[in-house]
Amino acid sequence: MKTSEQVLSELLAAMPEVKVSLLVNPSASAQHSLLVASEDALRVAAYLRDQLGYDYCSNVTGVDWLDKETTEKRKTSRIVLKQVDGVEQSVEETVEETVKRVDPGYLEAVYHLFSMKHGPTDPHPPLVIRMRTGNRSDAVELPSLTPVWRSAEFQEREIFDLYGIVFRGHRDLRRLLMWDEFEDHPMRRDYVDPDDYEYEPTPHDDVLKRAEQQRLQAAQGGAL
Amino acid sequence: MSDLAIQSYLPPVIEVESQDELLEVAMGPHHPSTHGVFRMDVALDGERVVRLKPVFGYLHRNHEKIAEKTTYLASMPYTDRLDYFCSMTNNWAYALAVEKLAGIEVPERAEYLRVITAELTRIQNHASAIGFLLQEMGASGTPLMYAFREREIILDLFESLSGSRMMCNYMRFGGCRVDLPAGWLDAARQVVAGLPRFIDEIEALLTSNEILMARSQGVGILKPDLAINAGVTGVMLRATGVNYDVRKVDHYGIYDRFSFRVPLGEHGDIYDRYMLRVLEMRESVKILEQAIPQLPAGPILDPKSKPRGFRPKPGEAYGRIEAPKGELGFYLISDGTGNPYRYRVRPPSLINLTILEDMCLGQNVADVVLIFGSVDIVLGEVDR
Amino acid sequence: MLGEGILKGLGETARNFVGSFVSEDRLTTVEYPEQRLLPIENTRDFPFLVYDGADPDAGLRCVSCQICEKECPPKCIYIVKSTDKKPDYVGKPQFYPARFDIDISVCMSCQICVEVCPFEAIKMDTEFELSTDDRFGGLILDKHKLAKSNEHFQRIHPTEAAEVDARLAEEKEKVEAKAKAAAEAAAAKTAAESAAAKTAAESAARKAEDGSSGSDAEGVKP
Amino acid sequence: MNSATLDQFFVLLQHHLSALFPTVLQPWVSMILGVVGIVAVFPAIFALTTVLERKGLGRMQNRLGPNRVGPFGILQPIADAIKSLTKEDIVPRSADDVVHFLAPVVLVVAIFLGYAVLPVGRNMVLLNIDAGILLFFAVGASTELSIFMAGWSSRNKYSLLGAMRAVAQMISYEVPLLLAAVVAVMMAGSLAPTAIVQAQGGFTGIFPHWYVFTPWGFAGFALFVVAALAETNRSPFDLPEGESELVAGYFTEYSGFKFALFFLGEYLGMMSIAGYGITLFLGGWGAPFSFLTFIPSWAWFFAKLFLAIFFFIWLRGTLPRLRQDQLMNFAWKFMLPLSLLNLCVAAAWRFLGECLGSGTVAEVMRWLVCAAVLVLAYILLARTLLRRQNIRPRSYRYAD
Repeated sequence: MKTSEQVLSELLAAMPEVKVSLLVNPSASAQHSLLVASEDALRVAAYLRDQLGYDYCSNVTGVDWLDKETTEKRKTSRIVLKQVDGVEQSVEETVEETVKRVDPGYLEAVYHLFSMKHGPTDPHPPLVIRMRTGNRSDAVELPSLTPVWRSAEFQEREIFDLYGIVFRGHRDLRRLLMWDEFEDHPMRRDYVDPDDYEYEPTPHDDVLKRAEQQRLQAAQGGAL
Repeated sequence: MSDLAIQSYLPPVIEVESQDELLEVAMGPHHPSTHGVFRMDVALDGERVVRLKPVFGYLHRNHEKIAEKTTYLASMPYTDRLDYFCSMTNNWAYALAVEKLAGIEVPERAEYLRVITAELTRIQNHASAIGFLLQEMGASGTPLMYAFREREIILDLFESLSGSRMMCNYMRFGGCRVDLPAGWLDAARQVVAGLPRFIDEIEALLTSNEILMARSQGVGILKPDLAINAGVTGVMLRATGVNYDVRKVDHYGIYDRFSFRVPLGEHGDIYDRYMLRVLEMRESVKILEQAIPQLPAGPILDPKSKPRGFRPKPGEAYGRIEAPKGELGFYLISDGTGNPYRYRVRPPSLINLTILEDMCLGQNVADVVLIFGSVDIVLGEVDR
Repeated sequence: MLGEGILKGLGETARNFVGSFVSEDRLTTVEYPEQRLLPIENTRDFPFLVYDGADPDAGLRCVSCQICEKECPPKCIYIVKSTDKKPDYVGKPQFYPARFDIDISVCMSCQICVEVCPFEAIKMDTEFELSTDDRFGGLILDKHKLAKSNEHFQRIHPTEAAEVDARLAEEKEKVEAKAKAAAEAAAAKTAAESAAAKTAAESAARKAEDGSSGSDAEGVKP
Repeated sequence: MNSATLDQFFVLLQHHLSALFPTVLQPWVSMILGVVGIVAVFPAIFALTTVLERKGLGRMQNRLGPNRVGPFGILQPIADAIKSLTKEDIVPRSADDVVHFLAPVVLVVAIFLGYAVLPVGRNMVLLNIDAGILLFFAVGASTELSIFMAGWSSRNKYSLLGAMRAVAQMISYEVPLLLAAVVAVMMAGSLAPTAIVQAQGGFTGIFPHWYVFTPWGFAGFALFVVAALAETNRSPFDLPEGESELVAGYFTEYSGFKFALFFLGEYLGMMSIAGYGITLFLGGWGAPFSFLTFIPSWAWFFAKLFLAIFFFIWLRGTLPRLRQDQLMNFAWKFMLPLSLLNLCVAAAWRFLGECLGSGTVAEVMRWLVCAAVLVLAYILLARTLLRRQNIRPRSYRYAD
């Protein structure tokens, strides 16, 4: 079976216009992955399944990469007008300034593919493909690969549930593990646990009473 | 890319005369045969199933989040609790993924111990799966009790090895936690010698039973192309005739050294799944008979691995094994700290349920229970 | 195919029916409170703290290093370190836990605390009849409920206890030998240089002590 | 006390006790004593059966079974009774409470009525009427009503499904049950249970003339047993209460004493139908060997009853359950043709007996011919049905 690099070159040879790049995995496992642009993903996936024999999508999962804030010191040179010896001159001057750069975070969907067609005769490492959303708040749509691999059906629902990636074209995108009324996405890195896990607005008397009290408190706090 | 024609595999649509006359039944979460807390929202036309939606999450505890908040080692006991029937194989899959991530070698003796415990696990899992399937079929627990009698003996072995019957927490990154206690190998040899008799007993009780055949042959048929596309693994997949056993595909551990065969079904129905479990038990006994006498002396843990302060280099790895229920994979991303950045379990139980709807539609309500039982799931793994 | 399968199955159940009367080892279950299964040596359920000697307070091996508290996966251990020190089994002053609680309603018996403990201070018990009528308080075991003697440990896990005892004895011997050598050297020095080298002897003794504490932390658990 | 007095012990007891009353009241008292006897004895056997069933199943499954209450757990039924009597009686809010209450009562009453004509020993039958068998089947059929009452009134989907299954199943199996019983009636030439038992009374050598030892009798008995299992909702035909599918079927919404009544009704039904099976095919109260006739007749009846119950338990411990459509197919496509054929064979048996005359050769000939017809029909029918459903043993291939 082919390595990720070979798959990449074959893909690009067949479909030169798609945006696919190789992400190198530095760990000992050396399972490199292909980063696929979301608009091309469905085509790439169908090609992988039908032409390259990756008929089995084993694992589908999400990863949350937070906004990365990097501070770096930069030296910039600029020309300033200065009074030098009474005459105004433009002088070059180096200024050191700290620049804060925020790399926007994104959500990632990772698919691990194997080939059953080539089966036990041809051992191979997983082919990993990844898709990234634009950011973590409003541009969280990705195309669903469930039409290509049915095994992604529940796993994409799970990602939607736990990470909040919206899979376009999924036939039944509902929460899988959390209940339907749940609001947050608990697997996100910045998810804040509730104080009291037992506290849920359920139709039990004392809990309802507590919920009412909290609501009143909140209202009073708001008024103050 | 709307012009793209992709062949998708979708569940069939069952035509009904009138949507109003359907009987909507919520099977579960408290139902005798949902193996825990699991719900199927079923719409019945008479006793024929026309719609089925599985509902998960009653046992959800966000295992993955817990694992991302603790160290690599501290997740090991939690893996026991995924598929609580097969803690040994869960341990192995997790250890394998970490070993891939950090490039740790496993000593030979530890590999043998892993194979022995994993195959014992497979036998007791398959035996209980058959027992539960027959329980669903209404056999008042007799096959289940026979299976549990045998399982009890195997669990005794696990207890004297690891200290616990079900929550073994036995494997470590780069080996196993403790070496065999005195006399364990003889006890294991005795247990393995008794296993063929037990399998014969189960077969005498069930295999040629006409009622079992009538109930299971031709029921819950799964086609191989759908099975592959839906990522079904394990016995479910091989019952359709697809030859795919991760032990043979990935050659993980030291499975190369043993001669064993992979039984394959043909029809992909419940009877094939039942028979494949029986045959796989026989193959596992074969592996055990080879592995126990060959067990070499030596260390059981890679000397470089340490219990505390384990920090693999940044990167990611996906490791998988053939667990009794299917392909169990762990996907880990390390950011160089002591906790995994991303920890993901690929649960075979959940993914094998993807096609539950496809298999059940158009069948009888009594068959739904059977089909569900033949998938062999554990809710601890489905919901995580 | 015409009913033989059913007859075969009936034969199998009949065989087991008769067999359960004939051979007792067929029966999986025992009548529990009256009959008990033989204990399996490696069995573990909840942790306990080992103490040497007769006094649980004085002989507690735990030095309150809080490693187990950090490593415990479900975080069921709660330790408060003491402010003063007391001598441990080699006579070296160590901290001790002012408070050591384990909530066994949370504990999942994973044994990781035992694995990470460098002082052989926490071990797994085999006591399983722990039901109480107090859901919240009754299952939090404090230091006194947790402390069990080394003899108890030797009784429930003989093999492991023997290994641990041998290792500790070796450790103690090493420490004592070192201390003795240091003392002798110091004595020789004092004899030779009498009052003049008083300060030097003190520093040598301090050095010996430092060396021993270093070996203690590293050497107990390979 | 000689064996004849022992045999008639209960009859004489009833006679003497009723003689204490004025003559006008005597038939009434004697009747009431009989009723009290039945109402006391059979529920007692039911209590014993529950514990024996649990212990027997336990032994088949290599367990001990109940062993806490009393020596060897024999007092378990008393504990169960106290439990079910003290449990809360829950009626679903939307249930039809009158029908919900009536259903178990109707069931138990109907089942008890069946015992009126069951001969449990020589001269030991409450109502010796000529159409006894007819009465039993008529009363037995009315239990379906109570089951449907229970399923309908509970307003539970599982109950309703269970009740629908139960009614379909019981109506279907009524037919082969009756047809299987008819052969015995035909041979004995009477519908009275006592007459049928007496017709099986003689001995050849040491062996009795039970109908089960003839080809048509054996086939009729086998068919009767299968149909009886289905009538009483016992494994492998326990679909109406199929636990793994329908939770508890038609009595899902019953608790406490009403549930216990259902339980009682079910076991009493099982025992009464076993009693009729014994009466029709196993020689009723007759001894199995001529040299054992000194043992009282009622002892033989109850011994046979316990054997029958044990057989029911044994089946329950071994067999999985059928599916609804298979159950129906089995009744209409297999049981019905075979029982019809069995009727013909029984008629032929009688006819051949008259044609061939008596004599060992003729007897053996008659036996062989009848047996051959039945076995052939059984094999052909079973083969065809299984082949049509594509059910066969399989072999498996391996990949290396």
